[in-house]
Amino acid sequence: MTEATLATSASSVERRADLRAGAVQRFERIVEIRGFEERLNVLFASGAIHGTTHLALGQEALAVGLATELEPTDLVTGTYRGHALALALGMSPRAVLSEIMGKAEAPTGGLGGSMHLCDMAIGLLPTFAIVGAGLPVSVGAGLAFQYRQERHVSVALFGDGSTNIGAFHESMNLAAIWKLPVVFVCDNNVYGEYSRINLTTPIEDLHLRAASYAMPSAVVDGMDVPAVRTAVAEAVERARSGGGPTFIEAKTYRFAGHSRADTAPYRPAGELEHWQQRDPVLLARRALEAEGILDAAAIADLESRVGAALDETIETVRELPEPALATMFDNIWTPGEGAAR
Amino acid sequence: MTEATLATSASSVERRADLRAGAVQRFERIVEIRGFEERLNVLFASGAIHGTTHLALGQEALAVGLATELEPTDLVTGTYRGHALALALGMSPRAVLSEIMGKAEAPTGGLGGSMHLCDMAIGLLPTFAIVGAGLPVSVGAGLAFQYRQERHVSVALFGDGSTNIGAFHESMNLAAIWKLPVVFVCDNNVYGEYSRINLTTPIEDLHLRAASYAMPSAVVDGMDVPAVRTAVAEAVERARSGGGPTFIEAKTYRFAGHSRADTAPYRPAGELEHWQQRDPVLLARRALEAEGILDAAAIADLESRVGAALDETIETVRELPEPALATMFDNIWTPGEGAAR
Amino acid sequence: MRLRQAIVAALQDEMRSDPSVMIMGEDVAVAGGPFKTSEGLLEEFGPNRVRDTPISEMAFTGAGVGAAIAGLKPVVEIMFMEFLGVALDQLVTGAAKMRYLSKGQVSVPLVVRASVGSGSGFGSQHSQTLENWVTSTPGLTVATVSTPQTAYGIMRAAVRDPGPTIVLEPRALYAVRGPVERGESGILRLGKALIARPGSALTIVAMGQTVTTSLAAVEQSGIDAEVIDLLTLAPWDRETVLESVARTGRLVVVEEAPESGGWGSEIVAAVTRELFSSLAAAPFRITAPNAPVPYNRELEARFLPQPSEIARQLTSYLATDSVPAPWWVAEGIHHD
Amino acid sequence: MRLRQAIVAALQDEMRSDPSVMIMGEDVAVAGGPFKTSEGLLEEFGPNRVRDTPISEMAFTGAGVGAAIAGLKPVVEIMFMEFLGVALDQLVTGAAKMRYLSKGQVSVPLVVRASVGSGSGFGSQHSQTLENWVTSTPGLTVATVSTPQTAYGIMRAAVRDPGPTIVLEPRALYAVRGPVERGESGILRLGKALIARPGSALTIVAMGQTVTTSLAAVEQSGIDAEVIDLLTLAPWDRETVLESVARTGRLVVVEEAPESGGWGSEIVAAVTRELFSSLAAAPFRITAPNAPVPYNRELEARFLPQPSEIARQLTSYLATDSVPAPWWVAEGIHHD
Ligand SMILES: Cc1ncc(C[n+]2csc(CCOP(=O)(O)OP(=O)(O)O)c2C)c(N)n1
Ligand SMILES: Cc1ncc(C[n+]2csc(CCOP(=O)(O)OP(=O)(O)O)c2C)c(N)n1
Ligand SMILES: [Mg+2]
Ligand SMILES: [Mg+2]
Repeated sequence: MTEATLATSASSVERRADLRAGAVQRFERIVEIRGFEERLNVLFASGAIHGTTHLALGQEALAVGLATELEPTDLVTGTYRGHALALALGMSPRAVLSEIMGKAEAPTGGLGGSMHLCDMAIGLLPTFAIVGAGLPVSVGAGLAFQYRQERHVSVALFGDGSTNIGAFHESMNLAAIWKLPVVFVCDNNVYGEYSRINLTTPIEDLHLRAASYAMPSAVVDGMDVPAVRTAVAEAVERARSGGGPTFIEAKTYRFAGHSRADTAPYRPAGELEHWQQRDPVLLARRALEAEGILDAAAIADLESRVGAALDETIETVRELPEPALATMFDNIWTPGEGAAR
Repeated sequence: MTEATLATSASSVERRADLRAGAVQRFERIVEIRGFEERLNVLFASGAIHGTTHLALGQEALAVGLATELEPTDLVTGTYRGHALALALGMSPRAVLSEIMGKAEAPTGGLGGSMHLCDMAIGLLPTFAIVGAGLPVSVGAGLAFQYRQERHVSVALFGDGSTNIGAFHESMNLAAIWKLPVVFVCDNNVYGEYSRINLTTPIEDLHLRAASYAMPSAVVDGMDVPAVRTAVAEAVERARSGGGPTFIEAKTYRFAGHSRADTAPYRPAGELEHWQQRDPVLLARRALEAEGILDAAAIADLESRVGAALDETIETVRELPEPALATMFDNIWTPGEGAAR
Repeated sequence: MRLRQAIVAALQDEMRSDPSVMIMGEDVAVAGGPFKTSEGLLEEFGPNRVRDTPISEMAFTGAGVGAAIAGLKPVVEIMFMEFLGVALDQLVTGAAKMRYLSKGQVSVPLVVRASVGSGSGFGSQHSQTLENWVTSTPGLTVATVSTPQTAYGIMRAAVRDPGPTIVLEPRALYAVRGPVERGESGILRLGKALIARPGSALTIVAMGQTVTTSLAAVEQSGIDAEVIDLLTLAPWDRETVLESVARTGRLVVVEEAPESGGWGSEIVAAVTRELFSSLAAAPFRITAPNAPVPYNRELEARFLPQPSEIARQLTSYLATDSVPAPWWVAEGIHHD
Repeated sequence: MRLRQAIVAALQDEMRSDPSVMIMGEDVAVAGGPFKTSEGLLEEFGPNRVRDTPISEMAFTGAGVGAAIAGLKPVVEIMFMEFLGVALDQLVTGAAKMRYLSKGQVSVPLVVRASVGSGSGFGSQHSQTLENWVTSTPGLTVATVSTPQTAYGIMRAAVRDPGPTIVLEPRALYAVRGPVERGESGILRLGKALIARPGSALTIVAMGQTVTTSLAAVEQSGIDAEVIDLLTLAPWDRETVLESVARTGRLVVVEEAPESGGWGSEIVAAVTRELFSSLAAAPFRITAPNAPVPYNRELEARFLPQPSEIARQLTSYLATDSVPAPWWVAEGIHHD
């Protein structure tokens, strides 16, 4: 499958386009995200990186399915748990890792870190570390598209726990009353930090919350790329054609702990194992085999190639230069000064 | 009906108890609230009072029905549109008016004003000028009751427009997940400031929003005291017996403008007239007549008595002394200092 | 024209010249604004550009951020500054850092307008100035207005600025009248203070409502004070202030905020740092008391430092070279 | 014990002695707190008194207010101070004014705990100190902690206080160890500063993380500075600070906040006002730069004034009697 592999120098826009090339490419991206997060976990555990990180293990299919259906001109907000989204949308492992390692060449110059990934070439706004904070911003981006009568779509990706914060409610209401081209995508991975959804939220089927805003909704298997694509495509089409916002609940599961130190001792016995049977990597692999697109050997080959590339990226990024001290004073507005964009 | 009339010196607790004495007493309270608000309108228009005020004309039945079903030990939060609630719960016209006129003997010493009515003897917390702000506080009062296993109920009264603010959503969710003894009462008077509900809210039946929290709900004719009582009684009983929160939507109509200067030019033609046919004073008067409790003459007599008492109160309150300058430094906590309660 | 009309004029002129300028807020469209600061704009520019919002400060402030990122120049009205208490996140932790967090990929040409202050009988939850909520936010410009002309000039500058700006509008001044020069020449520069009255005996730094009261105090007292209208609070115009105090040797900051946490301390601290050895006497602040804004009309009138109070303190300061006590101490009413 | 354990101990002791004390916040119960500041409390006190909340800062902060009014003594955890950006209303515009707005009918014995500050690699939206959000709020006590002992002593005092208190806990200090005296004698008085190190050459006023860095700087520089740990920021202990500066004639405030809007200006302004003529040199502030907190480890380490930087400034100040430039100016990296 060498021909399916993007050069590591591919631009984020090219990497995005590649998702539409076929199921193999999407599988490869899933494998890349998985490998990236697993390696990151090791790097953090070994103390090679400071701060904290939030892995999206188990949530790869949602990110890839979503990214496949969006154009680079659509605008997306995400959260601190943003690596899968960023990689799926097209950021390279090198870009994401250099951000997480605080390197000078990173998209924010090493000033943002793990929780703040950004690449406007593919429509990814700086991801938000505050729960719920991205939603109003997505509403605003949708407003701009409607205002200018553009067919772009604004997308907010957020977690199940985030549906309990006021910003969720206000944003849904505002997008609905103004019929804005916004797609709200809730990654219901069953946990918000260390709390299972049933402890914080009186309903488990979060798509039901859309009814409060007379907003169309969908619930989808977030572990399955084709299912995600179908739901997103429908919502995106509705948005582009002036039909207003949609709320999509994707049922996923957080395979890792909440953040670095968390081993998730609070999980009910058997729950993880249950969900692992629907591991997105597994499902995608099975589908390729079942449809005769790739055989086991080819898959193993692809997986090892992707892994090797990631290993190489890690070694490269480790050696990249740190940002100069003076950069901490860059890109802060002072009135009167010109803008960067 | 002289025997039904409370002495003007009655305490707020006595005035509250009086609501349970009978339909005549409740009618009298409705008439009192109506007369109070109408006179206040004139006072403001004439410049006799500074600041602003928010009249609850048309919302008397909801306040009276609600107050009838609550005990003075229950705790209530209200809004800037709080005169009807305060009078219904038991505050005297003199207390409310002296607050609005900023007089020294007022419950907050003239420091709070029209938007901040308070009488803890009857469970009325200082009403909130910030939309939505009372709801979390009511959740907390409910928490205290549950914590101590008391059978008290916590009640939040708020408007339709307030269901679009984050605090509403968060409070409903929190009360539901903890099964707190809270009754959320939404006074859907069709307007939030100068905006009709359909311009700000994608659904008109706000009780539907309770489903997002798996919370029991009811919708009730807020112009009709018996209907309000029934719904409130059920919710209160649920709360007292450990059944958790309830959301009640009361359909009312704001007969006045939003606040002082507003003449409500934005109303659709005929809407006010339509609702005036369900004027709470009218409905209550008709019911008394129909059930043969009072005849037209007795009603006219009652109304004029209440009006005269209000006129007298206004004259009295006008002459009350202003607060001393030093009081503006009172009742501000400094650490270490003892509390008032 | 009245100050509120100057705001309308500024918005109107910006909207005419730039189709990406739009406004939103509670009742800003059909009703022309709760304080009539957008009167006629819906009629002229239509419902796409002038939008009434639900009561959702978090959502529509954040929507301003998102719309700005996506290329609009939104002007968001926060009816009372207090309402930012549920939406501060979007401005301080969000908008102000977007350029930094994107290494310049993202701009947020957003204006948030908020009415502030005492003097209208709205009580303690609708009368605060709360500058301190926003002043410690690198990347966020905090401006204010004091006259119809400054309202016009600051507002237009704020709309044009590529970064996020919050404009604090003293509610009690909305009805004040004054001449307004419209057009390019009426536009002010953000970050630049104005000398509202030149003078040599001492330097007064004021802002918003206290510009008016300070000027009146100067009039009353006959003291030849220089009155600086700060206009932009963050980042404030150090050059103008330092130059003035270097000349007068004396600084008095007149603030509406309570003494605790008030914005004037920073002016005093910076001036002291830079000009310590050339100061003729201690620089000091005349502030509101450390109390909520009272409702009662008489009491509320004392909250904001009044011209007579300012005049008394200035006179005493010049006469004694020492810092006078505020009225509540001087009158034995409350001891700080 | 570690500072975070001192917080646990304080909460535990208060909960043992007063059944109306309860705690709530995100993951404070089952997980023992995101920063382990409530470890073991669920086990000891059960789920009625130790409650995990949904991600609803507005609701559970406000619930703290309501529960306090209804007779509990709630301790609410705000995981990162930034999260108050959606809930500030409940504290500043609500809780702090409830006693005033009820003429004493209502009390709000609420404690809000919030972790603050830089040093943990959390990036610019999870590293601010944001004291300025709360300091201009008559009726709200703002306290902070610096060592395990002060954490214990301040926390217990805050729980006992009848008014609302916010306690700011520097996140970077949670793991710091120190001796803790438990029991009544370990309880501190809100509103009272501590002299962390007596001295006579100059007075340093510090708070939170900067107490540690200032003490280290004093050590490094060999300067006989008095280091005051402010502990309560609003209302701050004027008596202790003024008495010290009256003795030393020199004041340096060391702050974690950016220069703009930082809390230290008020200390400088008040001291200047009261002691102008007895000051030997200009009082000044050593602050963080006017920039978001950077993520990169090296850069973040420079954000908080480091001991070597503080030592350099102190030494220069004493040698020259004039105020030194901050590192970014001195090193030609950024001109203010
Ligand atoms: C306003 C706010 N409150 C709390 C937090 C701390 N926090 C970070 S992630 C998280 C859990 C979010 O859960 P969910 O929305 O389900 O997203 P997930 O982490 O599962 O992707 C919390 C509580 C925060 N960042 N912002
Ligand atoms: C957070 C906040 N936003 C806006 C306002 C201004 N405001 C005061 S009343 C009001 C309308 C509220 O409408 P609704 O909830 O329907 O109550 P009603 O006035 O009809 O009783 C608004 C927007 C406020 N007080 N607080
Ligand atoms: Mg989750
Ligand atoms: Mg309404």
